[in-house]
Amino acid sequence: MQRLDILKEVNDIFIDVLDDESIVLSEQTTAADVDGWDSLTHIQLIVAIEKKFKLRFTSKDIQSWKDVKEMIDCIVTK
Amino acid sequence: MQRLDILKEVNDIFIDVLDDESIVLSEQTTAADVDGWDSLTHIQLIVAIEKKFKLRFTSKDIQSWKDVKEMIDCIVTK
Amino acid sequence: MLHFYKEDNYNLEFCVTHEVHSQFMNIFKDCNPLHSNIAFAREKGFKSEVMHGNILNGFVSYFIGECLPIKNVIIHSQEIVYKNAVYLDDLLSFDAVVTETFDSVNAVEFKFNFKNAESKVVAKGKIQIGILT
Amino acid sequence: MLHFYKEDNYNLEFCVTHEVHSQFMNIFKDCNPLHSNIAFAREKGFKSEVMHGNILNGFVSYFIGECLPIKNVIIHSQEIVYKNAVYLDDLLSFDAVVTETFDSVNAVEFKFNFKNAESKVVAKGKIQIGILT
Repeated sequence: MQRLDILKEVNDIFIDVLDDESIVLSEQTTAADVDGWDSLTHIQLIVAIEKKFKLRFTSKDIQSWKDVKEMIDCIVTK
Repeated sequence: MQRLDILKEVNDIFIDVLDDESIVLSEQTTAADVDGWDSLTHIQLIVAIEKKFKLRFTSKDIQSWKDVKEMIDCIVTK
Repeated sequence: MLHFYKEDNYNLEFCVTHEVHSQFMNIFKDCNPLHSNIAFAREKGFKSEVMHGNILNGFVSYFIGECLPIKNVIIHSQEIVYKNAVYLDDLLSFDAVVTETFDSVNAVEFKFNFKNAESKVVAKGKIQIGILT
Repeated sequence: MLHFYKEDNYNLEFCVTHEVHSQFMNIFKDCNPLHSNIAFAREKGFKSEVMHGNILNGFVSYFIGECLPIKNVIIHSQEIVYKNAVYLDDLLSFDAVVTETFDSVNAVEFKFNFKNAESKVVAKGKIQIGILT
């Protein structure tokens, strides 16, 4: 899967979980840029991404991400 | 959308609503062929199909279907 | 669909009183320490006992059963996501909106959310109902 | 994940007694005629008053709060689809199975269903819980 396709899928997950059609992620997006990206939403996003891409992150993976780029890097390597 | 793609999407909806990965629909499939296709499931299937294809059936449409073929015919014409 | 139109919206208020909380535990016997032990709840990072999420589903039941323009309705399905803890005596504002109607099968879909007094969404979800003819 | 493994399953029994039904109406004030008026329920095609679907969600609350190997849990989200009517005094068999575990965020997903004495599925759904650390 290409990075751009992954970004698109991740974007769809954000729209669904945050219930906000207007979300447009870029690789530079951070949690601070997205309204409503709080701790419980974070869990729902991770769960949805793990399900969608049929992979599992470690808690260490998640803590290391600074932006969407690092999340996608991690998805690519799994 | 090609008939085969529609059949595939409808099949995915059946798997999801009936919670049965083993469902393989053909155009000849009727309600009697699918375990658990009862009246409430029927409503859930119709609702899911209307949402997925962004269309609305009439109650007359639905009553006229004898098999999956006639359901797809109807989706194609909407 | 008669009685229900896309974007119709409803607003209600609910309070999670001591009576509601204690009666809920009395009926369903869910006395998990998170709901009944303030020290446990605090140790887990909450400011006091967290109210049962399914109390909110009871309020949803009231909304569907008693607050719609017609009484001949039945719930087909519902989902709820909990976003923030609800505490004793929290006054909750409930908003619901008709998102879709399905005339062919007499079904209506709503989205809803509950907000607390600080306007924080504590839960949100969807309900699909059928109209009984 | 410690305490929870994929395919772990749980079985419980619940009965929708008169007490549960009347107390549910007493707390939540949902006295819709479908739940409280036998003539109305029969006119709509049911054999008698239909029990509130959200009584089943109360049973789900008990399952999560009281029947898991650990008590430090919280419900993140849940969904339920009603498939067949539940009547007064119905004895329900509840089955739940762990479908997925998410170690990175300490979450566990279950699927569940309720069956009546005739082994008909009356409701099915999903729950996601978090483990509080």
